[in-house]
Amino acid sequence: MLILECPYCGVKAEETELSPGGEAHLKRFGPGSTGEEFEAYMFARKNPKGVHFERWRHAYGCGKWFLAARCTATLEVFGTYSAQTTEPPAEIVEKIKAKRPDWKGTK
Amino acid sequence: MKRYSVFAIAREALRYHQGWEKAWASPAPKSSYDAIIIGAGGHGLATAYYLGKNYGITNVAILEKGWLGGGNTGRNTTIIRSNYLQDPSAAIYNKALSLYEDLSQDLNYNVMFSPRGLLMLAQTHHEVRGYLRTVHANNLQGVKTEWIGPEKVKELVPIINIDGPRYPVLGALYQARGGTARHDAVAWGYARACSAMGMDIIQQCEVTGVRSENGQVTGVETTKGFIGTKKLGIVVAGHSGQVADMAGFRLPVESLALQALVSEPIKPCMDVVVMANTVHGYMSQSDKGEMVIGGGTDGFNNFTQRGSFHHIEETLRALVETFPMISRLKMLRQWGGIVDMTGDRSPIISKTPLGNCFINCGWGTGGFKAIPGSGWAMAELMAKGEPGPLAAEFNMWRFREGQFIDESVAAGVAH
Amino acid sequence: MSKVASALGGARFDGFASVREIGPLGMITLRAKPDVPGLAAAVTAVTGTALPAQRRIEVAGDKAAGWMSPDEYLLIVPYTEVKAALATLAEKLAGQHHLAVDVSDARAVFRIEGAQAAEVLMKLAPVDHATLTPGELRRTRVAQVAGAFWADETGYSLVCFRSVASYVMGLLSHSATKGAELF
Amino acid sequence: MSTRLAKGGRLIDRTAPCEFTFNGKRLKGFGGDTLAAALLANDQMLVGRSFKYHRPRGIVASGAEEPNALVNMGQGGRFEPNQRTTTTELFDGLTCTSQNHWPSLEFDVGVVNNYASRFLPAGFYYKTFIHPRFAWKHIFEPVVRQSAGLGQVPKDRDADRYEQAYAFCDILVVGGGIAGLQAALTAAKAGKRVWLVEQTAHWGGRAPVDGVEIDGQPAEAWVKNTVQALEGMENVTLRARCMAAGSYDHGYVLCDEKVADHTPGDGRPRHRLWRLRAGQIIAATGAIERPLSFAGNDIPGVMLAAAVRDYLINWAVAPGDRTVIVTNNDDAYRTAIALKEAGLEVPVVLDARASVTGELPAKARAMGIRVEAGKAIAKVKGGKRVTGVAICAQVGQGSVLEEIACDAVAMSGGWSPVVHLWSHCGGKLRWDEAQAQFAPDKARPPLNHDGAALVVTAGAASGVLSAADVLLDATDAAGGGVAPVATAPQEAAMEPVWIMPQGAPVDLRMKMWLDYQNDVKVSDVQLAAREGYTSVEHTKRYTTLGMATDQGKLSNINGLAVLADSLSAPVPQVGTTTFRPPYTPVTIGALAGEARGEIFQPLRSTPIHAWHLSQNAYMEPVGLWQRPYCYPRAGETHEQAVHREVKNTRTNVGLLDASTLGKIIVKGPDAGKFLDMLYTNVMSNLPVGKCRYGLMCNEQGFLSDDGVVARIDEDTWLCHTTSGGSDRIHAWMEDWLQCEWWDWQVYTANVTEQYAQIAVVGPKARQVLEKLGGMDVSKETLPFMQWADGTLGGFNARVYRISFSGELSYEIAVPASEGRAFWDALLAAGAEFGMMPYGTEGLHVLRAEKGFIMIGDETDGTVIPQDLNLGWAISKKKADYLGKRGQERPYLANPDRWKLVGLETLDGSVIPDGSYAPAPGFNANGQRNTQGRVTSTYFSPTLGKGIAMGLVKGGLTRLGETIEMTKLDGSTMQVKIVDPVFYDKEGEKQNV
Repeated sequence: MLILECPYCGVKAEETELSPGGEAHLKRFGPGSTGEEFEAYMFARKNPKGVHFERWRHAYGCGKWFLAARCTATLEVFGTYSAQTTEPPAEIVEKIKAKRPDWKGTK
Repeated sequence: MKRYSVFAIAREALRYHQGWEKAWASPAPKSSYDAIIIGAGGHGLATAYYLGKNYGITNVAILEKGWLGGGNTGRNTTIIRSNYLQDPSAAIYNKALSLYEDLSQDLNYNVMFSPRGLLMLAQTHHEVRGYLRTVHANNLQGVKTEWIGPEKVKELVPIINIDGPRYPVLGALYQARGGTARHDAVAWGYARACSAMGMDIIQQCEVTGVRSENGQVTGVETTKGFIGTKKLGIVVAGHSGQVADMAGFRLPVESLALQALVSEPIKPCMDVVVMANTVHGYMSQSDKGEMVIGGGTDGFNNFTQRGSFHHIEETLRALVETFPMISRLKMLRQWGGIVDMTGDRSPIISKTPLGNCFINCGWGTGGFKAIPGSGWAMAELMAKGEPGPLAAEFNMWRFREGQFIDESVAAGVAH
Repeated sequence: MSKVASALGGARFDGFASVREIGPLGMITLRAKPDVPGLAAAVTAVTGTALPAQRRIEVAGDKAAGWMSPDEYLLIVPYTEVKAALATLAEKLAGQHHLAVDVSDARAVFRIEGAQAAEVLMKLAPVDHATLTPGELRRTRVAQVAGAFWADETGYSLVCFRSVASYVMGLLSHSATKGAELF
Repeated sequence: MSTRLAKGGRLIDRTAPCEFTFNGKRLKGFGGDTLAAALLANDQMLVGRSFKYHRPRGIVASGAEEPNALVNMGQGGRFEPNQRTTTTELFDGLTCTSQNHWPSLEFDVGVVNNYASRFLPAGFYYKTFIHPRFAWKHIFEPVVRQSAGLGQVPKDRDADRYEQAYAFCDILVVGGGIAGLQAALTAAKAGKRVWLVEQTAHWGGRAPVDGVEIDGQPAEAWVKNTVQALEGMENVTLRARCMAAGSYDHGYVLCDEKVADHTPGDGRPRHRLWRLRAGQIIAATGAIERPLSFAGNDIPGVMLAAAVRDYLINWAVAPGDRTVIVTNNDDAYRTAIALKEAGLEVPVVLDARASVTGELPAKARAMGIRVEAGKAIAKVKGGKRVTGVAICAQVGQGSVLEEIACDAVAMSGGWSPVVHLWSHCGGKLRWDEAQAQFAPDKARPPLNHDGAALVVTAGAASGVLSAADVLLDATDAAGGGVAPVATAPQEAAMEPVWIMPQGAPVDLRMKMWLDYQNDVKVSDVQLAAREGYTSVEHTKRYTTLGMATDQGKLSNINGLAVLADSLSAPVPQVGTTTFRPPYTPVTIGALAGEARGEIFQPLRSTPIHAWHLSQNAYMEPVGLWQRPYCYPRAGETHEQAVHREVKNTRTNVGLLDASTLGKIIVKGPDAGKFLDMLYTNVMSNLPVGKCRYGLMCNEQGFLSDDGVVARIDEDTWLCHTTSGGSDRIHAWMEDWLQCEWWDWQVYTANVTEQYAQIAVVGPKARQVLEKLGGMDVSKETLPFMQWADGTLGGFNARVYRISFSGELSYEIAVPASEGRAFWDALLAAGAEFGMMPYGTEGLHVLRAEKGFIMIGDETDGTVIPQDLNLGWAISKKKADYLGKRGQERPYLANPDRWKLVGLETLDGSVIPDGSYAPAPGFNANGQRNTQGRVTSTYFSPTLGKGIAMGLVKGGLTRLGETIEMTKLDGSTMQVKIVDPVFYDKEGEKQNV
């Protein structure tokens, strides 16, 4: 039963107020893209056992999508941040590196 | 292997059961094998078993990082059915069901397959149409199912409330051949049979790397050292992506928690399996008398084998509405497992970018019921290097091509 | 008889706290970013309040302005004044990217009152009441549906969608039943 | 015999007598009794039968760990099986019966299993019942099931109500013993928001029973003062009768408060499930005493030593007149001393330790109690109750040295910390050699959301047992401070004893019970080890050790130790099984909470709902909405009603409550561009005042929703969605706007519920509106596929000239608050034109007659618009729209895909729902090939014959062909492929 703080309204929302939305920072591939690109966009998820960047919507609150950095093995949350970004903010990356020295990064 | 029978029990009883031999051996790994299967769950063991039985390949090791049968094989709700809508699903699940029917005799191990019948309740008109579609499809697939009315449902399940105000029971898809089996026994029975064929089941042996040259696997690094192999099968539901990563390819799979629970045992009251998909709950009664209950998956990636409790509550609300008597039973134990979810919720039994490496994963919430069929098809793939008809459509590239095997289409029923 | 009917026609339940369906209230969903020029003035013109800050609701008599999200406000005015309020907004925000729509009829509004009114909500919403400050508008889940509530001196106002009004009334009544006090 | 003493009993109220019945026998107890205490007070030693062998079972414990004493309790809507008597508070009028026997508790046929037990070892069923194949299902399994199962099945609907509540705190302390009280006090004094929960009705735990002194006063007094102090603090909440069932991630803890179990029917909720969210959990959950494994340790009258002491001191009940004590530690001597002080006989204390030196044994000896060091029980004598013990040396094989008559045996094998809450979220354990116990490894706690420790343990749950250490540990756990000083006698070290005697031969080991309820014996665990089921999880599952309703609270550690011994491995190497919630079983009604009956699920209703009900409409769920399926009149079947409604709509005028249709406003400078991405066709060029039908696909390319879009003004569009789709589509829009195109200037608002939307449909529709009066609804002013604002009958209305039936049709939106009044006005105006309401099924028939597709019927998540001949609604000019790339994939672009056609039987009958069209031959898996299927099939009252739509390979290129389609009975019927538009192909009726 996760708690994630919505970066838009500041509410420490519990999981039942949120909707999960899968992996974050996916790049959309539309017409003209290759089969591999489209597959990567739609299906081939990183699914790491460890640090995961993911989408959540504060569905029963302010309605905004936001992003979270979370460990899928311990459920530790490193931080939440705006959905209007294509990569995790530097301070969250730093925090993860401090807590998970073995982490291989976002790629 | 000494055969099990009532006579063997009697003989052993006279000497206080001191003479039973080990159900399976626990050898140290050899330096190499003709085939290695990673994962000694039901699917991995069944793959090994049919490799030996159908193809005579017995120089096989099954590597298990924990204890055999300790993953999803040992933590599911034991439902067995084959009333699937799509042809490829119906084929493999029906193969599994047919094998289950003879499995106790085949393995000389009572897996307690209990074809007590299985009902999928239709509680909206939309669901009625969906299940009727399934009956028509099943008839053409050679899968015997039928549509039954609410009165017949009540007759089969006296404890059900068929005229609930919100979701009355409008009928059900009924598969009389469906039922349950004892999940642990399936793994143990296969393990004993594999061991008897001379295969090595190596527990507490975690694979830490896959070594390959020129697009061919040469062996695996493990916590018990390097083990060479001519073929590799990856059958590790819940960690498929991690092992695929070691082999250098990515899978269209995500790992989610799926939960189940049992009530305290009561005297027999429900002799069929009931699934209520509109309200997301299913229930059967174990031979011990516990009501075995399952629901839906969590929505986020998770490797902890612990789900979120509100899903248990949702399931129980729905089942209390459907079976009012369970309100005064008590939840004895709840647990979670990690399931692989693919883009169409159907499995992958496939070749991989590595020539002699094969993968079996993505069974979602429907793995247990498929075990014998999955092992059969995976063994064929590993032995021949090409999929047979059972596995042909379950290749890992189908998503890119847009070839979906989507079971949720009829009435929102996933596996 | 007025042709205007609230969702439950003013249903009421008296338990350890009282529950009343009130309304219809005039409500406007105003979507605009806070930095839109003239936004604060437009809101003040309609509700007589300041533009609410994050999670706040500013109340002035029978009017109010609540913060719903970084680009959404809930404006409350008497039911009959909605049309005029929309016209005011259109005028004041002309040329600015915004959206203002009447949602008065899409909502049901409840009052929960009594010394232990908070306990009724504690049974339904995963909200830590100790962290709420006066004048905070909390959007949350009320059992199985979305809702929002805020407190004043005499109790709570709770807003939900109109279509689930009878469900919410059922929840509130069950929760407020005498003998089911939490503390 | 087991009796109530004339004096004493710190928890009972002798002025409050209670009557209750057990198996119909009327018995007496006192307020404050547990049911178990009251049964023992009435000499009811035999209380049930075991699971497998149907062995006689008596009360063995005094708390949540009790495996045996479960009863069927209550009647009718308050019947509940498997009630644990040791945690059930007695009340006047309680009724209960014993379980798992036939025909009676005293004489049970099932006990035949006991005599055959030698043939029924662990896992015997895996090895037998294999042949013949049918026999398991039809013969063996029914017998197995009937003899298992414990309690009876509830028959009636639950008469009680339940509720749930959320609470939040900094520190949740679980356990109201001295450790919990001290931890709560320490945290509270530090200013923390504290909750303290205790599963029983009483505070203080074991300390008052064990005669502990704290800060110079009796524990009882310290407990009272501390509770008082806590009750006086604003930042503290105390709850008794509240069991912390499980700890979950991020500090979520479920606590089951048994509000009214002891006062049934008093109007309060029976249970309240607290969903607590704690910053940190302090588990002060104590420890549980372990049984000793000696032959006959399951005979009624053999009890845990501390339980005997509890019954004596708390409830003034003596389980026996002559109680033999058997132990491997000093604590059990407290029981000997307490019994002796109460004037009862303790013939001997058998201490397995070779040397017995502690203060408590010294005191016992001084009281004249015979203490035998290095001795053990070879065997307990008796059947349905204890009659004596045979004594032997602990070392050796059990040669009997002496027999002693007794009627109770109090055993103590040491203590195991209750680590459930620590372990639920992954806290690790360490093996404490000195106490022979698994205790929390404080270096490896379960983790919270921030990576800090989620749980800390306090007191006995940490593995510390002396009262002084308990208080120190509890103070530390809560952040530190000055701990009160407890004094108690110094205890000598315990010695692990896993089998008694040490060299017991197999015939004795087959009579040493580990799991009393599931009948797992020492020999069974040894058999599992011998057969290779050596992982602790294998052993558990093979033998069923620890899988009973007590979840191994008594049996697990003893079983692990036996397994370790069999494998010649140290205990910690064997490890433990996983601890799973709940700590003790939780009533399912409490987990379902308030959600039953009317508030089981939200039911969404339109403003006209009450009218539908008043007309006896047959309602159907559409998502969470309830919509009228049809409005049957007296004597009509549903089918007849639908036919009447359809015909009337075609010939006169029909009225449909379409309020559930989704309505989403999309506005902004980039709204047109946005809608062009969302819909497959172009919406940006839709003129103001006009309507256009549009399709939405997901990124896979599969059709996901459809509806009519209206251009409201230069930068505003209104998008209609399907009834089930409004929330989903609105969320879908917001997803793209927030996460992909966040620089686009577009706002959306879901205004679905703002409007009551009513369709007036049929040749006389215009006449009805004209009768109402108001705006001009003529063809010229308001032609097909346009909309206009105006008034009708004095109502402000927005009128759309759109049609889902092929008839002249107006969809009219008025504010929801006026919806019912407007509906009534329409009914009044329409009366003279023969207007009738129609329901969703009529709607479906009308649209099917016109060949209009329905999301959910023609689509199922795998259908693309091209399959439905909707290519005209897919823009060829647009470079991109959601789903376009997906549709370019080979399987979706394949010309052989099944495509939409009309279908008709040759005889006018109706094609069955779900029917498939077989094709010649079989596939590689032996399945019949197929070439299509029906998607919608109805009897058309307008045409007087069956009509259908379907997806068929080749689609409309096969017009006129006849194919076979399946019937439910397995046979097939002849079906002709026709145009899917069955009615008014030219559209003359709607465009008037």
